[in-house]
Amino acid sequence: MSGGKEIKKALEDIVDRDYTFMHICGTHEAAIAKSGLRSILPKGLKIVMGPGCPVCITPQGEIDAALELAEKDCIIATYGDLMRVPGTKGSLDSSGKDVRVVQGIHKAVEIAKETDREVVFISVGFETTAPTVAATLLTNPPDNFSILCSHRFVPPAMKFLLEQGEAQLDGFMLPGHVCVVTGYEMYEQFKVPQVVAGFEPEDILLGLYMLVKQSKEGRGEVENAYPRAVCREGNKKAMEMLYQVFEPCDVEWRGFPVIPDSGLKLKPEFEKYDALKKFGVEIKHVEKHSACICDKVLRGIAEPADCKLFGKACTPRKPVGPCMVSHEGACKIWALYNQKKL
Amino acid sequence: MSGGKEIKKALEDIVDRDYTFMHICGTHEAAIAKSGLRSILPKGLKIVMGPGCPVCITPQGEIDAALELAEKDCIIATYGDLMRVPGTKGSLDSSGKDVRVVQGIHKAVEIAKETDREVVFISVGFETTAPTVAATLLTNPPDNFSILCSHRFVPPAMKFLLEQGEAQLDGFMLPGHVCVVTGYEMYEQFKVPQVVAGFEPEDILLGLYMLVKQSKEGRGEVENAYPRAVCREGNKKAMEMLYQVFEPCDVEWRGFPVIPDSGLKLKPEFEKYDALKKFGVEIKHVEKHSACICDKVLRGIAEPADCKLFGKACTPRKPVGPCMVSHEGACKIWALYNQKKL
Amino acid sequence: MCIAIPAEVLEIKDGNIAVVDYGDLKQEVRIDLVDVEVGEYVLVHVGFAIQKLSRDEALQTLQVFKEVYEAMEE
Amino acid sequence: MCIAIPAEVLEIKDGNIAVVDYGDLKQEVRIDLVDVEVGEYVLVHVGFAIQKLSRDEALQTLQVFKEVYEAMEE
Amino acid sequence: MKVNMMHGAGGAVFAELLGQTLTRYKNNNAGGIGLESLDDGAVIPFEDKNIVFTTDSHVVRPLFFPGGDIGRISVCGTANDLAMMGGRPVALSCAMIIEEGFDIEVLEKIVSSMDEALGECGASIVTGDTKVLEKGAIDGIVINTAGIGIVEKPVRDSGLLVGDVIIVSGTIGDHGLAVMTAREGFDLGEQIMSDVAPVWGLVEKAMNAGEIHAMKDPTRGGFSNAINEMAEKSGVQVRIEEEALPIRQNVRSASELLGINPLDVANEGKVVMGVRAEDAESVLSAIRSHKYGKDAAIIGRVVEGKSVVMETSIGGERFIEAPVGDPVPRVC
Amino acid sequence: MKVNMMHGAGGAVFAELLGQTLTRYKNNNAGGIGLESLDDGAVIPFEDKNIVFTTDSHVVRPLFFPGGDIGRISVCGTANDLAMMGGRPVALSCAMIIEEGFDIEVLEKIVSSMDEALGECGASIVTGDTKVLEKGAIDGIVINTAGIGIVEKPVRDSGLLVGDVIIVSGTIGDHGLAVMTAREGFDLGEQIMSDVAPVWGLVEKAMNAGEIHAMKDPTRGGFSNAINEMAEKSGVQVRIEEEALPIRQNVRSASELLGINPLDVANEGKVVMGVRAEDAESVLSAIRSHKYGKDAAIIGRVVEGKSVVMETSIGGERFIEAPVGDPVPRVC
Ligand code: SF4
Ligand code: SF4
Ligand SMILES: [Mg+2]
Ligand SMILES: [Mg+2]
Ligand SMILES: [Mg+2]
Ligand SMILES: [Mg+2]
Ligand SMILES: [Mg+2]
Ligand SMILES: [Mg+2]
Ligand SMILES: [Mg+2]
Ligand SMILES: [Mg+2]
Ligand SMILES: [Mg+2]
Ligand SMILES: [Mg+2]
Repeated sequence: MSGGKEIKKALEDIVDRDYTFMHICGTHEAAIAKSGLRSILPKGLKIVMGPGCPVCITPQGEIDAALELAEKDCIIATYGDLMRVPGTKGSLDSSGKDVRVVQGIHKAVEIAKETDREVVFISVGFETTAPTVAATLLTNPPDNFSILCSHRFVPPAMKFLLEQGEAQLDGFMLPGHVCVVTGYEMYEQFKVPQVVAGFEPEDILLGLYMLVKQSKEGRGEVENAYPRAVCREGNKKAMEMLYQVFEPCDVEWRGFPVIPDSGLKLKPEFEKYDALKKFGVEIKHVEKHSACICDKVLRGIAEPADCKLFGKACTPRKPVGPCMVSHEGACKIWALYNQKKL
Repeated sequence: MSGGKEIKKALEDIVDRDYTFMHICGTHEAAIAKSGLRSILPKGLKIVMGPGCPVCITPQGEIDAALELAEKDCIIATYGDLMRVPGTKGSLDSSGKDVRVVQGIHKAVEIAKETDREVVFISVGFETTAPTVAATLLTNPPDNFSILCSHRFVPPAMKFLLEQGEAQLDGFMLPGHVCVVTGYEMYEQFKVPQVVAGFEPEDILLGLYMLVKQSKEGRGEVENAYPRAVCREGNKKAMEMLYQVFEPCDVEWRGFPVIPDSGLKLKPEFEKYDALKKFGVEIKHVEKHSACICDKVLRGIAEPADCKLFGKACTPRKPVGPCMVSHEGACKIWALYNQKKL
Repeated sequence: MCIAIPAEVLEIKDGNIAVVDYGDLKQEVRIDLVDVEVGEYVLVHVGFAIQKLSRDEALQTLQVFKEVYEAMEE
Repeated sequence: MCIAIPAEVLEIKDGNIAVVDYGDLKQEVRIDLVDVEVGEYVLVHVGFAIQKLSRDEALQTLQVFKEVYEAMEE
Repeated sequence: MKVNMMHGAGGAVFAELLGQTLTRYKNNNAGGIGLESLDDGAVIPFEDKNIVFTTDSHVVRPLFFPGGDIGRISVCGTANDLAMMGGRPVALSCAMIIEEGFDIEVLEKIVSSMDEALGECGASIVTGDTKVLEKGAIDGIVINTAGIGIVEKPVRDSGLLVGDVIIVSGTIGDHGLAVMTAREGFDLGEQIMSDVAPVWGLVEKAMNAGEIHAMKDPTRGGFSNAINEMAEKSGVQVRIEEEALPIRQNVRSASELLGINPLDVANEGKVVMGVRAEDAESVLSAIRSHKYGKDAAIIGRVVEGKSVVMETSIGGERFIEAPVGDPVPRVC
Repeated sequence: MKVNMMHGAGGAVFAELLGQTLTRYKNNNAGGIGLESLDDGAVIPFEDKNIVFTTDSHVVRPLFFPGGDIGRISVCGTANDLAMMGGRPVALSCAMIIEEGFDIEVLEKIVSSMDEALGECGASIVTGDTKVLEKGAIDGIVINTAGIGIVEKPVRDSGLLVGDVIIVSGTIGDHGLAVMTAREGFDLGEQIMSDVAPVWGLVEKAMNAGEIHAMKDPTRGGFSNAINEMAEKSGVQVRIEEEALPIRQNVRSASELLGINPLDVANEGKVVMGVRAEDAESVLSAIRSHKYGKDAAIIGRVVEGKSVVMETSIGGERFIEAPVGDPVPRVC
């Protein structure tokens, strides 16, 4: 990808006051950190992170449920991301149980086909990921396979944030890979500046440029800075499969209250793949650590460094809050890339 | 212990022709080998080993049953002796299961008291050992405790040997520690020279001296060369406890056919401690390796070196027959102490 | 959770499987969610192609920027 | 299977347990099978005293030998 | 407190365990460079030369991976640590801990692979030890090697000087990603090859071509860890140019696919050097003339300050930090 | 074929694995005594002296036992192997492999025990390595040490000459029975103490007092294994007098109780030596003057022939054979 120079220049020219935009995708945060992008933004332009990392927003109770399933001698198949997320009593990684990192749900099904033991796939992820689960469940996995269903949908969380209205945001950078699947029609309900952006540093710069421009022009619509992958209607086939298998439900987000229609549950005909039902496991609500301000970080009204625990009681090695856990967590990324002032 | 010199001298004086005596105690064989006793016996005097080692004579089917119990996730408690005895598919030692070496049955009960898991004690041994099992079962072990009952009685085997009449034996050295418990009255039925002997080299020399003397004098009775530990009636208290818990039964000996009344089974009121019944495990008869002549070795009609497999296919590391397995097995002891001619 | 990377479809196999190339690295991925042909580009996420990629030069970032920028200059 | 070794009874405890000394080595053993007192000797097998030992010098091997030998000389 | 996996992954957490527990020996030095330096090896003055001494245990999984195996690593890992001190590898010890049930034919393959690597290094295994543990007490096999080398003038990892140029002897991330993609579940098979190789030949050429102020092999914790250790111990800042880093295309692809930073994973046949600026070009061509140094590159420079800074291709800056824990493949 | 426990217990079975697999390196010697000798250590000529080099991994259980711990053994085991070659211990490496979840306080105790033993030896740990394995991949901790020593005239284990006298530096079987009786289930507690100690001081005195033709420490496989190796490698017969063997009373009692031959279990602070007959008494008193040599005894002699023969107290003869597999407590 080239063109970064031109866009940077244009961005410097266009920024005339303070702007704060929120992205809601952990992969955006990772790309920003990796490229050191914040170090080249014009003065006044700020990009903050929202509730965009499915690991960050998975409540502790769901990790505890996964650990409980591991205790029941199920083979646990999971994305590597979840391995070190602390539940109430340790993480999957340190459980000493049979926990296997897989690339995706189809690999977990392959494991199930080759064993008599129960295999449970810890199924987290946003709209990007959920269709892969749907597609797999539609291929009739064996009886010893089930999923711990922890999916989340982005727009209801955005709605919640906008209704709270605490964060002084000038607009949103929409999650490129979520929009690959869903398109962006459903974001048009929000009358604020929004731009769908890709994940190269140039993509993000362009997204920011378009956000400033829209803001400046007083518009509040959805624009697409990532047309090589995203179109308005998204991937219809994927969305159809998703709704064949799942239906929306109300669900808690780590650091948030229960957000209506922001989760996915299996439709009755797929309930046999529901690990919670199959093994009689319940997800319990776990109270958050009192001093952690993750909820504020995720809502864009605080930065990690505003937290009293940041870098002291809460470090990447001993994370207190979810934002310090995930590779995409704002606190972790700040700790790794920004802690020492450049 | 002193006096070996005098007894040795007397033995040299008294031996006037070839004599062959059989002992029927592995501990005798071990003591003979350890002291190099055969190297100082007068020419013509021979002491051979009979079916005196409970490990040697435990049929392979019983080891297989122990392994089957280990597979069922029982904690197996056993004397160290049995650890390396090969069953059809490996040994307890190499099973990778929870197998624990204990000093005696009471230690196995202690394990049972501290766990919720099932604990099975592999209960082998002659009359010396069986009363310790009886005494323990009489103290009401917990419900998760049971035994694999593989005990054997010596006199029926001696009777069998005498009735076969193949071995050209001039008499028997009776097992000192068996007789500590049983006394020797029951051996008086056999009208051949018999002497109860202890386990110091001097004890064994004395036993041999008394056997030659009896033989020479044409007597066929039971004499006691171990009066510091053995008396005619034995340990009555121990025998009473034994018969409170066990009753005789017909049983196979490794290398022998089924010998009537040579085994012990739990009386009905103690059947709840019978691991075979508790776990529905059966002891299957396993055919012996064709070229192994253990049966002949155990009957005193062949020496280990007479076996084609000895030191070749059959070694202490890769035992083919039971006599190569036990520390007290004639073939193992010959391999370790006698193989190279001194 | 949304790492997705572009790849070229090299071969299509039975059972909704395609062999793709990420750049000197080949892998079998599931194509249940897209209708693709050999030679096309896809975005791969957790082992599934989740969308076809447009190869149209006009849709590259720089092109989009130029259009937006020019629209501003107007 | 019949290793049994002599030991001196040092102490008798509740529950049929005695502390014995094998020779600079002490251990608790079960005395269910014998009636013993402190100071007596026992034979211990698989953690149980299986018999009391006579301390009578006359019963030592050499003594027995002498009796047998003399009986022969007669 | 308990030891956790991060304690074993190099980096800051490991350093803490080291500092607080594992290096607390009063008897830690035999006259030269000892345990307190935590360099690639120790130096013991002897007659008028120096003995270099080092050790490593090798626990790589799978045992056989594209481009190498645990045997080759066991020899190269230790020989390379000797080389990092400027030492010519002479003799190695080999202590194997083997799980009951391990296949003897596999053992034979490992031994012959070690032997081949020894031949390449010009060193010998002169003493050994073998322990067999019962099934379950260890996972397959662990191989420890210690090594002795000879050097006249030792090279430290702490010798970076302001003005030095940073050279890396070849592509980064190959071993770590080869091992990771060869593990089950990703179906990437044998497409990426480990770089495991003895580097003494290359190092010797480099030392003859110019003044090398510091050397380290970027093994556990990868390049990120090695360069941070060098910078910190030397009391300088290192600036790395992202675009200059040599990374193979398939390593780059795999690292994106698995969400792994290629700078954070182990290399087993590479050297990171700080070289006097005037000698940089001649050292670079000396390295490139060796078969294991063809992709060598100048990737950065040493300035005053602290930390390691990446100058990104978009023109930004960020820190390169030692990784926390072993990288795990991920999808976010 | 699979590796089994007997492969790890020293003796004949182990020798087979060694001979057929583990010593098949073409690169096995750096100029002096190499792997092919299977002596206590290797010797590498350097300038006009010799470097002695050896390694051992330590897996003892329990980690703490009466009289010592895995830390003390890790230092003494390697320092003693150096001493067995006549070498003064100078520097050790320490490579730990630790299971996730291992207690750091226990680790600290091990480290400080190592340090204490180092002080006694006059050696230092100069280089190290630490690997942490996930829970279940290893049982607690394994410590490997390698060691470097200096010697002018190396002593072999193969140097027994006909006419030599065999001396053992103290009582036999203490360590093996201490460890075994400390394990659970026998309730023998801490009555028997391990002999684990560094023997260099004692060896140095002995070497100054007379001509020592051969030395070996009777560790794994015990005295039985050590004396058989010495006899076989030297091409001689050794005759041992049963009544001369120094064995503590409680070791003797425990060995009868557990059905264990005390000659077959490990010692960790003892030396078996072949000494020129004329020097036997002066060497013996030199050893006895050292705190770890008070119970030293002349126990046998070297004659023509092969094998090791025990002259039993009853006046009989039998062979002493290297044990097959690790001894297991038994009741027959
Ligand atoms: S630094 Fe830790 S405690 Fe503070 S907000 Fe972030 S995750 Fe929560
Ligand atoms: S040597 Fe082996 S095969 Fe032959 S009789 Fe003895 S145990 Fe049986
Ligand atoms: Mg290194
Ligand atoms: Mg090292
Ligand atoms: Mg290294
Ligand atoms: Mg060794
Ligand atoms: Mg260095
Ligand atoms: Mg040694
Ligand atoms: Mg050694
Ligand atoms: Mg050693
Ligand atoms: Mg290391
Ligand atoms: Mg030696």
